Amino acid sequence: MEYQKENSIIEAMQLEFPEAAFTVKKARRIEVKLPSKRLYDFAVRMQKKWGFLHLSAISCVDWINDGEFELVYHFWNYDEKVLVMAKIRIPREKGDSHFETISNLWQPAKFFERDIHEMFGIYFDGSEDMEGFILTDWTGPPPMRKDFITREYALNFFHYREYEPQWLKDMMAAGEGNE
Amino acid sequence: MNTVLWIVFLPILLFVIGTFMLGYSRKYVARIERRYGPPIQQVFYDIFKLMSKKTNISHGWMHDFAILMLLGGTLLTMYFVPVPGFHFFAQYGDMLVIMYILLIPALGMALGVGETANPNGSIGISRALMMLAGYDIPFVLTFIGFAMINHTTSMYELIQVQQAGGFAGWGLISQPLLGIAALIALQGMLGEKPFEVMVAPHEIATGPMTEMGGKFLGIMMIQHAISIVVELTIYINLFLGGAVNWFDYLLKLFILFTALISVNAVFGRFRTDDAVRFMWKIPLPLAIIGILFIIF
Amino acid sequence: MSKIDEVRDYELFIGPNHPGIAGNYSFKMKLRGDKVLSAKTDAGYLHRGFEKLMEERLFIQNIAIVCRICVPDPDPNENNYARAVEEIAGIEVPERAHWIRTLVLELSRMASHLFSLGGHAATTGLYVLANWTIADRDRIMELFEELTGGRVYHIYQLPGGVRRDFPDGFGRRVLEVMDYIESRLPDYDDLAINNSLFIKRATGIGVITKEQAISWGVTGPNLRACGVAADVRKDDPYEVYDKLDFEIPTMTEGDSYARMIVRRKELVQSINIVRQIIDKIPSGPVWNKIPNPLKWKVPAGDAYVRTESSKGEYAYYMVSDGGRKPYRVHVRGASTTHGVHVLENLLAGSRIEDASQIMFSLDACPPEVDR
Amino acid sequence: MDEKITQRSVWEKISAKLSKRSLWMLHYCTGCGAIELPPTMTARFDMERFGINPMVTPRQADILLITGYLSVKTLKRVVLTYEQMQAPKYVVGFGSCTINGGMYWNSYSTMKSLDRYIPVETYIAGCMPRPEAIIASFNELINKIDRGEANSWKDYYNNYNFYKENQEHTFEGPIETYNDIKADAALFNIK
Repeated sequence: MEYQKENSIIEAMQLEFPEAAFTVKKARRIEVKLPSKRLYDFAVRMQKKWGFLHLSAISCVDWINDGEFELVYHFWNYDEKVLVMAKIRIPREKGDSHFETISNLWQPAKFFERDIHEMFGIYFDGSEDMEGFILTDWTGPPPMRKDFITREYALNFFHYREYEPQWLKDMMAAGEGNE
Repeated sequence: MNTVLWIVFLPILLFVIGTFMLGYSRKYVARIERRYGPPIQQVFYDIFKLMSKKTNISHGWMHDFAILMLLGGTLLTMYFVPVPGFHFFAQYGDMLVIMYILLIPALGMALGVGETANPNGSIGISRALMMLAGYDIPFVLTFIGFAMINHTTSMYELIQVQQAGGFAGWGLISQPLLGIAALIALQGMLGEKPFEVMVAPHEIATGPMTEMGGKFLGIMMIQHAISIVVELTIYINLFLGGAVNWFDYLLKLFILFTALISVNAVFGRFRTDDAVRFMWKIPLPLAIIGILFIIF
Repeated sequence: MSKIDEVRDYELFIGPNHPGIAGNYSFKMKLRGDKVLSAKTDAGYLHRGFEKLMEERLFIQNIAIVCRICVPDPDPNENNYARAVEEIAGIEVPERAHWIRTLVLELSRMASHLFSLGGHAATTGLYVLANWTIADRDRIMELFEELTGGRVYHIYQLPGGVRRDFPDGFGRRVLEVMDYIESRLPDYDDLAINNSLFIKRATGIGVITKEQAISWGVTGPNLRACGVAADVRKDDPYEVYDKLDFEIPTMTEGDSYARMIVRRKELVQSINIVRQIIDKIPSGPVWNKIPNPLKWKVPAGDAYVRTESSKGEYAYYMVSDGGRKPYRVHVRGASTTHGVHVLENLLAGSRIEDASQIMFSLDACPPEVDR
Repeated sequence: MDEKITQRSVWEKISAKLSKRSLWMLHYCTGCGAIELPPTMTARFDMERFGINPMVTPRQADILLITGYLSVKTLKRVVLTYEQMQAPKYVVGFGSCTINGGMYWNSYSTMKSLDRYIPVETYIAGCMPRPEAIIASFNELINKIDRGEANSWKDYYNNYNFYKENQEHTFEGPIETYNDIKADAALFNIK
């Protein structure tokens, strides 16, 4: 049977998280959609019970049209060799959105949460370190949010060297090179 | 009259020898690293460039003064170390004086670097002083042993004694333990690897030189060029039978320096504590055993 | 803490302008004498906003910029990007292209390992090894130049395959370079690995235990130096690694010296892999044509792809909303753990002389942290 | 320009001839171009044969090689570093990113035109330029020093207001630099 290993892992998880939606995306990749409240419990079980010792990454996606942020937690199991992507959605606020931290379980989460805080403006409550890191000299809005357009910002803010050779003018006149 | 000429031209002569030796060492190391390397007169260009800098930011009068103290201490030492044909001052000051004034440059550097208030510099200078404690004690001990055999502390007389004994009279041959101990201490005194941690670029951004630019660094490089010749000369005078003439002298300088930079090229550097431990574990017992042999 | 201790404590900035730092990065250290009490990393000097730039460019345009994320080892980026797009869009890749990609990845790993061996030795003052390995690395750079046209950045792996096939006689030249590098390895051993002074400097420095390594999220050669035989190439095979025969070298000490030995052994394994590839590579096309890239819409979906780069686990999370540009690409650089909290943990309690050695032995690559 | 060159005294000509043989480059990896520096420094290309050596601290350095893009955060450090260097000092902009933003032209984080912030002596185009290009540009710099044309550093002292205005615009506020450029210019008589 295809995906036997993955399905047996899903079965064990489904027992404790009946509300979660599991799918096998391909070999060694399991996707699970969770209500955001259950994530911390899920993470605890992942680490303590199911042996997913490695937190590979936490990704954040800004679904601006839905008014939501999606947080994707990638867990890896060294023994079973399976990756579980746990997806949750939290509401997208104008200021900082808030969510609970898992950095007390996994050290690597510290970096990812700090990074998401800077780039998206999601504050992880309970994390010991939410200071600025990469963007300490940045004063604008969180840049990875979809409503921040870097091209507009850069064109307005920075000085560019003036360079308009004849070939470029000809090209622009012919209507090329706009995209 | 002859003496006056020596006094005027000796610093210049030793400076030229020193710059070419440093240039030679850079070329030599470059060849080990499979590089072409800079021209041999490169150090001279460097010093000239530094001295012709347009701006020289100073960190107060102590900074300026300490740099002169650094150079002055080295020049003073230089006059007391006999070289072939010139031992005018050597008869007034013996080895004890030399050991004493050899410390002046290090103290001058400490004062000047302290004034720049750069933490890297302070760390570097504290390491340099620690290393000083490491290599100075074995070096002084070897000298004491030598003075005990020959019943003199004058470097000039020591040279005479060695030369009278021919090749077998050389300090390195007659007292091999002391000679080896002093050789290792000399490596530390020159600040070559593996005892280079006080000026390590990776660890502390060249330490004492961090805040030195322009003329300050230029004077430090002049001082370094003279001091390596002086330090090597001390070793030659004590253990390699001094030198009869300038050809003999330059040949011994060249061979001794090549031996030391060969070690320099293929080793990394000790940490400060390891370096001092090494100095006190190997050269120091060697020197003590050597002295015990002399006493009993 | 007594009053005297308070006076003796001081702060020292190391970097961003410091040769003991790999790249443009800095720490703020709190020191007492030579001992580091605590260290705080400061990143962002290399931040270019890649993830944002990718959202504003076409799928095909991004191939040119992804390789810039990790400078010493750019190919895992290209590979990850290409594989993520292929997974979302369901593009098939010809068999030969898989083999060529594996070859490129292994060559890139070797180049990066040679670089980091030299860099690591240089932090203890052994500049000769740095000169040798970096010059030998140039032989690999020349192979890249011949194959892809670029020395450092290759822009070679496209969704659907690779850009061009081997030039004539390329396989033979690859083997020659492999023989050359293999012949140089004993010299490296004599100079650094068996050098008593280097051993003295490197053993017992920056020790990570097995448990710490797993809970700190250490990956790659650094994890294998702690005794965990985990490697994405074996555990989560991609390209043709499941068809190749190679070992995962491990050490158990977990210190700076063990990490160097692991890299040294991996060089041998990579030479072995490259030889197998040249031996077994099938013939055929190298690229399945994709639709007109300027109008190409990748269907909605997401993918998480992982690569074993020379620094550790390298992963991309890509989301497409069905448009012409990626909706979101998250880059998980291998050094996001090594360069930040692993480094902070190891530096606390170490001595200042060893700070740069610890950073180089972890092979932390700041552009991966900053992106 | 020609007038200025003929005005040089004999001493200045000799000085240029000798100092061009010794140029120390600050060891500061500001961007990805730093990856091509180790090959340039080490055995294969060996720039030490031209007397060019990497140096660790800005006080000792003559050349500030900007290796690639500068994020605004780095730019602040580069300005500080540049002001700490002792004149004469030469800036070499390496890679397209220093010329007009290059690949990162629309990035919110990197500056686009280096010579707005510090005076640049030569540029090396390309992404990324090869070690040969670096050596070629150093040779160009050496020739310029020999001819007495490498005087862009004086511009920083003379047109300080222009540079400071641009710096403050990009840093969105005054920058504390620890160096009083105008007082230095008066003290060391730089015209």
